[in-house]
Amino acid sequence: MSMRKLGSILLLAGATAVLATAAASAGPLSGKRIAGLPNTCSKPVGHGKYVIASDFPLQGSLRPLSVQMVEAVKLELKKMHYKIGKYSVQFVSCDDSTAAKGSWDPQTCTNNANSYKSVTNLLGVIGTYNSGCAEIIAPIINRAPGGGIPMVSPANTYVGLTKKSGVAGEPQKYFPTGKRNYARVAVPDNFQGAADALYLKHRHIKRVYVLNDAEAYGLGIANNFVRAAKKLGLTVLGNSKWDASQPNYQSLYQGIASKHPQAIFLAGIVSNNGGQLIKDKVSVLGNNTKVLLLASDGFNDSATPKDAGNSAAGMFITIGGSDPNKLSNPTGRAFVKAFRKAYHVKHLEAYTAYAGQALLVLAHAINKSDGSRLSIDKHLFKQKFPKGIIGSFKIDSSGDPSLGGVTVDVVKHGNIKAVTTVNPPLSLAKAALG
Amino acid sequence: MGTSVGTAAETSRRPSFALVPRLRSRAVAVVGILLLALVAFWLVENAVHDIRQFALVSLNGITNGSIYALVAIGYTLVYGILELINFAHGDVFSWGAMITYSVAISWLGASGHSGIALFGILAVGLVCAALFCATLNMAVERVAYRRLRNAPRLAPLITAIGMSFVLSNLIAVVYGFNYVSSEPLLPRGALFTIGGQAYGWDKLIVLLITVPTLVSLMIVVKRTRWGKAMRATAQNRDAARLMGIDVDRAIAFAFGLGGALAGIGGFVYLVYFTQGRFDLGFRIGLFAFTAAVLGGIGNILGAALGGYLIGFIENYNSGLTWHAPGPSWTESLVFILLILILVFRPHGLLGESLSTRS
Amino acid sequence: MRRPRLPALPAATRTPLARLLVAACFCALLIYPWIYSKYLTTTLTQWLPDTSTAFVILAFTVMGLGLNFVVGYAGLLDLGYVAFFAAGAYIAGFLASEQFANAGSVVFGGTVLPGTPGIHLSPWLVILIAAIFTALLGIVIGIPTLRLRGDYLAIVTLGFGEIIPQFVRNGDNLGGFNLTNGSFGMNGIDGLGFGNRVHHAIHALPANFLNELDSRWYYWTALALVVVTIVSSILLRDSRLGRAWIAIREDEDAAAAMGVPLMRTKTLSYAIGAFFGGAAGALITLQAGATSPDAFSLQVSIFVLSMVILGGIGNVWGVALGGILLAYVNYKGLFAAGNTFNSTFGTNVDIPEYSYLIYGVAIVLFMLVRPEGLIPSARRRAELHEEEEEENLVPESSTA
Amino acid sequence: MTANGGQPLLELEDVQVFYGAIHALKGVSLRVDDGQIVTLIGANGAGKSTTLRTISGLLRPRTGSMRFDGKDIVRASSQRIVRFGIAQAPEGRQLFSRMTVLENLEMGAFQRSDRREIAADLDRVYELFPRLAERQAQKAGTLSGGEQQMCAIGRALLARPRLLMLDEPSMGLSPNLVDRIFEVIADINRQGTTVLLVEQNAARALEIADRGYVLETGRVTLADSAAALRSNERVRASYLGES
Repeated sequence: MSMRKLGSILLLAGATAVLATAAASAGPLSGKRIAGLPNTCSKPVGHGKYVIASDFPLQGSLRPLSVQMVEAVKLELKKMHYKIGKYSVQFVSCDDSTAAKGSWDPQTCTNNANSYKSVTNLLGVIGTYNSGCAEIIAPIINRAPGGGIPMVSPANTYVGLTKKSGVAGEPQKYFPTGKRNYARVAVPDNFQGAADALYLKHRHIKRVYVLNDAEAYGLGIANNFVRAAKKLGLTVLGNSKWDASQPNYQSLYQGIASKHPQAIFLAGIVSNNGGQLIKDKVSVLGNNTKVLLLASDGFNDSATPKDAGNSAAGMFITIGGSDPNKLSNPTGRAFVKAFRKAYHVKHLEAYTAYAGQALLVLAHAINKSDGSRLSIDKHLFKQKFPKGIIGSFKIDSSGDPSLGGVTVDVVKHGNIKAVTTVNPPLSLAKAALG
Repeated sequence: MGTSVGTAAETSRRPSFALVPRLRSRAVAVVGILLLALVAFWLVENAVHDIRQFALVSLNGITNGSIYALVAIGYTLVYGILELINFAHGDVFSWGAMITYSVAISWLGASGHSGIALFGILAVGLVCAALFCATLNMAVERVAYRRLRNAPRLAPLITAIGMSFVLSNLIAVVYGFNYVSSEPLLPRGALFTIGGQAYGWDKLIVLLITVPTLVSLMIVVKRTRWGKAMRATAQNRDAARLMGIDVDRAIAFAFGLGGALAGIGGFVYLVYFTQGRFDLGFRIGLFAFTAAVLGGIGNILGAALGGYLIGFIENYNSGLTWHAPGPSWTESLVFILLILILVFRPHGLLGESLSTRS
Repeated sequence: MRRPRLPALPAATRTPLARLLVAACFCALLIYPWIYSKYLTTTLTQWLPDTSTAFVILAFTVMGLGLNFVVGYAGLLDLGYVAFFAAGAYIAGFLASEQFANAGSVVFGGTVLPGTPGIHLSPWLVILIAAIFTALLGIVIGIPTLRLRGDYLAIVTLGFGEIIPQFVRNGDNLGGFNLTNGSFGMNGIDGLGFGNRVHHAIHALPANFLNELDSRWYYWTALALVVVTIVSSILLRDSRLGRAWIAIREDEDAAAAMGVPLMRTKTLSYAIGAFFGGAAGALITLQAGATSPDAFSLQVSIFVLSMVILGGIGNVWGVALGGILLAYVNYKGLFAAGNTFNSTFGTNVDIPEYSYLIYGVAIVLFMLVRPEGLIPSARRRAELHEEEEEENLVPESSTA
Repeated sequence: MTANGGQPLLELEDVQVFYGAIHALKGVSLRVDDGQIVTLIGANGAGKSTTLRTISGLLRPRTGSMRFDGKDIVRASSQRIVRFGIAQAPEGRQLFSRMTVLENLEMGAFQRSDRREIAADLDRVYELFPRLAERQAQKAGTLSGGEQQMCAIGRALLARPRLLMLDEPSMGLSPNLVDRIFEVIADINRQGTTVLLVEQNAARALEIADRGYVLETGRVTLADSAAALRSNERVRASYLGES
């Protein structure tokens, strides 16, 4: 008993001591933190009067992807020596996820947004990754005093953020002041869904079964795909959800097998047990030449061939725009080279190049503006980037990139290799919207 | 009252039922039978609809159920002796899968072998996983629960949740947040086929490991000295002390036994599904605990039965084609079944009233 | 039949010092937004939550206090409290957004412009309706399940905590009807505020908190809800109902033998706990402007339960303190500690990556050192004291 | 000081036990000589069971000394105490209700490994209580009260104790059975086992005992030979129901 008490006291004393030294020595080093920014933000890098923030889920399974996006933004800023035109800027990386959830958290998104609103010298936000989080942040920072805070997302693909998607109030409800402040460089999901359907038609597929991971992204793209496929005359045998926490899917595929599909379309992200999903597909329905397997860009991740092993061989994976590891334009190649060198990595995650591009879009608008937020907002739209990292494109009047091209990759010898590019006609992309 | 068949002690301990008098037993029984009939009808209709499909899905149910059963027993053993929902148990199971991966696949390179060599490697993996998890579970008990034996009832529960976070995130520290995965280890060639679908060694091995494990567990618990000590401690801790049983050791034994089973479960999982991740134990653990409650907590056979039941639900729900709600409702169905069973049979399928313990 | 009177619990508020302490804490919380802005530029900032975060911390504290009715007072272990959070959140979504645009425009005190499609009730009404609905849901869930004892109840509540989010997730197609938007969740939910009519009448009251520069208004609303919850907790605890709860917690059979109606008493604790869970859920949703099924995981139930247990089961002040501390750690403390650690030791440890691990270790250590919680209720303290004295003592009623 | 001149087998000196703030034993001293039957009598809550639980190591005294066969047992764990040769049939029987009668009896011999001897002891118990032999495959929870008591005593005997402690063995039994139980206790003692008997039925206990102690609110208030206690005025008034 006395031992126990002694132990507790020692433990408490130790903890207090650590905290005390930490607090005492924290002073001089952390004085630079930017007033008003949310707790979840890092200390700033760079020097300057103005601030640019990024907003990504830095905890949980998306962390590697998010970290590279932050690094890409930093890389581009460093190249500019933290000066955008006449404005010198500092950069902070904010986190929209929580430890307890391990993924983005609506509450945290709200808090981040509210904090951004109170930072008057914040020039813009690069983010978010999750469209759901953007849906929360966009309307809040739209009401910021002095005009909506400019926001450019490298990865939001949800259609309704910028254009009508069939959900009531979209997209106006994200911009309550009526003045838009949001643009993105990622290719919206309807293009990808349309391209996926088109590609299957090219391969003479007539009967397809769709599986989605029941998350907003997967469900959205599945719906886009189903509409486009129907428009193209394909038979959609079913569109059902897979349960990411289920240990395996053999029974699911055995049910599907009785419908004799020629192709399976997976709409979702690989970290939702995608490896098992592919393994079981092959073990029940046969290899990917027998029954074609096509997956959306959530599978365009080195984890897919790693997790699914040989079962992934021959499966197709699409990605809106271009694979950062295989950019063919000179600006893009230079970016990839610089990135690999700066951070000692080989593989670039799906949206790394897009994050760099998103910063450039924001920087371009800042450059052209008079320095006020409203002016930056105005210049976000109708920009042209003939030599962008992700190719030549422009941002249209609703904030979407003109890039509708979708890359189709195939998994071969454990690597994801580009096969072809599909450019769905605008009419099909519109049909995918429903 | 005469409404419930139970010992005198039990009836006197359940005054709350007196609020809803006889009506309960009669009406509830009718509703229960109707529900059972409905489920039976659904199953029969599906079987008639496509018998081969039904058979295939049933086999999957047995395979998955085996894993749930192995994990569920660990919950039931610990609950039986400490009345503690050992939330960390699911993560001990995850460790079993990861250790199997490290030993059998990373170190011994199981995927490159076949025949006797493969068998040997797998045997080593199995033993390592079981030993590691037994030790781990005992260590958890020693570090986190033993000091709290006389603490307020909910303190160990929260500690168990904390341990669950610790164990699963230690996996993330060691193996990263992503899946570890391997090629199929066992030949998937058909032992027999149903409707063109193979039933291969990979599925058979699940049963070849689970069934002997369950049988030897029953023998250990029924016949061995420490098995008996464990049961005695679970039933009456003070009396067990008076018999000269080292109660701490008996409890540690329960944890060790449960851990070993979880390790074997983890081994089976990795060999059959060939992948794993730090959060593997969350859902499996949740379902396994539900299985333990379904079967009647504290009852080993009940836990196994509950495990198989959940395996069937999961697979019937995702694999049957005639009016199945689909995999996105699996969790709801499992928990609805749990609620129904507890309403109709408050002590689970095979459970005896807890109140017989003193 | 006369019910026996149990001796009232000695409450923390009975001594003048404790009263002073409570008053001081309340004042500090009241002026917190100013404290925060005053120290905005000092090193302290990285340890202080901003007002938005402080709002969330307080809102979760309300949930902890709500759960305390169930777990702390009545002794019913509930592992599915998140179900009530979800119910409150979605009720708020239904009654203050464009979700039911087909219903035309019903702007009844809502914080949007007249003519906006969908149902937009006054947010204060929404919180109340959400709370009442959730309380009813608590009764509906409670009636079949509260007969179960102890851990059987726990596992059933856990089941409900899983079923309800799954229902919400699959609720975009209930026989063709889209109730919940499924995985997409709901967004564009109105903010708090007094509505245009009130704003026109009393200009001091803002029509919509969203247009305010900072989140002070939200923060004070949450603080008010915390106060309401604490006051209700104390009043109910000292009432006949409260004594009945404690009697059930101590010994269900004895309580029944003394004439305490078990089902009614238990169901009431469930309903009242649900009431505050629903209110907090609605409040959080009205501030966030969005909600989605991802927000309702088992982790949230565990998080809230940890508040109750870490704080000191059954003690209002303990639970309030535990709630504030734990929510602080989750939403602010871990980051601050991580940043400080890195800048102190010049390391670059990726704290968020280990946050769950740290959280787990902290919980285990805390429970080992202080299993009775921060401020245990007097009764529990007595029980525990007893056991510390006699380490080997196994509680036994026949001898003492 | 001893009546029968045996060696002291168990000695308690000034043992104090607390339940939290409750001072349950306020300094109990007693001694049990080898071969004797010693009885503790007293009202409900006087501390009789607490004394037995303390001797068995289920409770720990705050102060005082306890010696068994010359060895200090204050700090010994309950399993070591059993190994030293103290077995208890606790109040309320405390059987393992979901185990069979045979399993219960076997649990009594938990620390022994001499199979043959155990079998012999089992036969001896069946001889003492033929009913148990009939019911050996039955779950202990389904036995009648008397049978449960037999099982509890049998279980304790299987430890082959030097000191058998019985806590209220006659409680709740029919008069016939009470007679039988006391006969058996005397029998066991004759076969060489020392007995420490806690009883409310003081009259019967003092009949078969050599020595007795009267416990009142955690204190020994009287200690004497059983015969002397039987004739003590206060004992007669308070515990033997005579006025």
